Amino acid sequence: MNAAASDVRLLAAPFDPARELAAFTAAYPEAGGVVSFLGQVRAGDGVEALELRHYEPLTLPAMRALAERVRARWDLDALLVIHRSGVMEPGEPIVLVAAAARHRREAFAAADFAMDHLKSESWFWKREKSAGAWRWIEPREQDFQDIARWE
Amino acid sequence: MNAAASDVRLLAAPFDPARELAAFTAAYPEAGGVVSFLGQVRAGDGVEALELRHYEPLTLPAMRALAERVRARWDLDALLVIHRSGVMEPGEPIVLVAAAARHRREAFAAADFAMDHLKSESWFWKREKSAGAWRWIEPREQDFQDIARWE
Amino acid sequence: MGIKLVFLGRIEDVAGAGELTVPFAASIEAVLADLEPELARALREPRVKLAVNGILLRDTDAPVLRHGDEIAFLPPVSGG
Amino acid sequence: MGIKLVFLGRIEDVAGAGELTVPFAASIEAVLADLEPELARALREPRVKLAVNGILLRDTDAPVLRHGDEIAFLPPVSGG
Repeated sequence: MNAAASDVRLLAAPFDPARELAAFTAAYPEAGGVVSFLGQVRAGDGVEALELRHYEPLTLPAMRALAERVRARWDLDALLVIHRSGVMEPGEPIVLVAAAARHRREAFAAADFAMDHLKSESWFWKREKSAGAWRWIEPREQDFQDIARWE
Repeated sequence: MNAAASDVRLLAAPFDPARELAAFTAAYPEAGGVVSFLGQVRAGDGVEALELRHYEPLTLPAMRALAERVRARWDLDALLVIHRSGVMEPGEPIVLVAAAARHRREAFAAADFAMDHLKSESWFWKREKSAGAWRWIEPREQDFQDIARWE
Repeated sequence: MGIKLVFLGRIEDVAGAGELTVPFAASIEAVLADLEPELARALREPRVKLAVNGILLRDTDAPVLRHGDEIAFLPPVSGG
Repeated sequence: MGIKLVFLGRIEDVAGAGELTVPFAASIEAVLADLEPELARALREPRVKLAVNGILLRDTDAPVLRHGDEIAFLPPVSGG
């Protein structure tokens, strides 16, 4: 029913979001629009580093399953999901999601949905380093609210 | 109240969206997320070229006014709006909107709102060339529906 | 100096040109009255907005024109 | 071969390591009973999910363990 291509990657090393997005966009000239979300480690919060830990047997399969759900729900030409793991510094990209679609509204909704579910359901555990000390980040109430928008 | 920076441009020549987006993202490392929309001339519809005409005294001032409204409505670190005019070929970028914000939801909403209003309110007249003949594009009912979502 | 008319979108096709300079007349109605009927009809359509010297007119505006003014005729903009 | 335990998120801090291999026991309850009480308590928290060999368990699952099995303890994932 849905021939959209998905490109889902879990990377342990830095990536170049502009290059990834340019390649993605160029590959789907029949899509009228591409919506992307880039999340990066925020500078200026006193956070010296961020670490994302994953559990190999679950994390990537779950990301792929989410991509399938997104493709089934919206009429896309293609979906790109790239997520980092490991230690990152302020300004470094964490996640890039891009949805290419014939219609703008589908692309926005698909990228928005993918981000909400990636953030709240993905098998990533996050800790931050501030003043030299690492601290685990707990789940946020906001994420449950974000998810509830789609139900 | 809102110190967000806006970069609004109306260009008569091609631009490189990946380069623009990379520069924009790098300039706002304190933003946790950047949502972008890139619209390009669709390939594969039999459209040989697209032309966007504008009316100089109205088009750019209206784009700037829209950017002000977006900044006033959402808490952004920065907003980028680049729009082409003139003749474009399939695959060429038409419009790039990017919103950088501390919070993902603000960035998504701002970019989505900006696109809905750019498409339906901006002073652009569009014609397409198919089988060698140019044809003006009329307003779409979908655009009025898109706008109504925000009221 | 006359009055410069600017035609946008499909009105350009009706006018056969993107711009036209016509002899001075003191009101928009007087300018339209001197045009070819088909073009005048297209310009009077309710959905066509007008701008004088880059300022959009409200429906109730009936400005007194001056030599060298520019009137733009703006049909509904194209969709997404 | 024993049983390999994998600790994610803040459970890693409680355990003092990301992984631990313990002597074989036939059930998850038996594995937990042999651990230090503080760690066992953290692993039994209702919000901690379990996976055996990469397969997430439902609440009602009580699998019979085999030599070399890997049990992962998954606290709630971090937010946005």
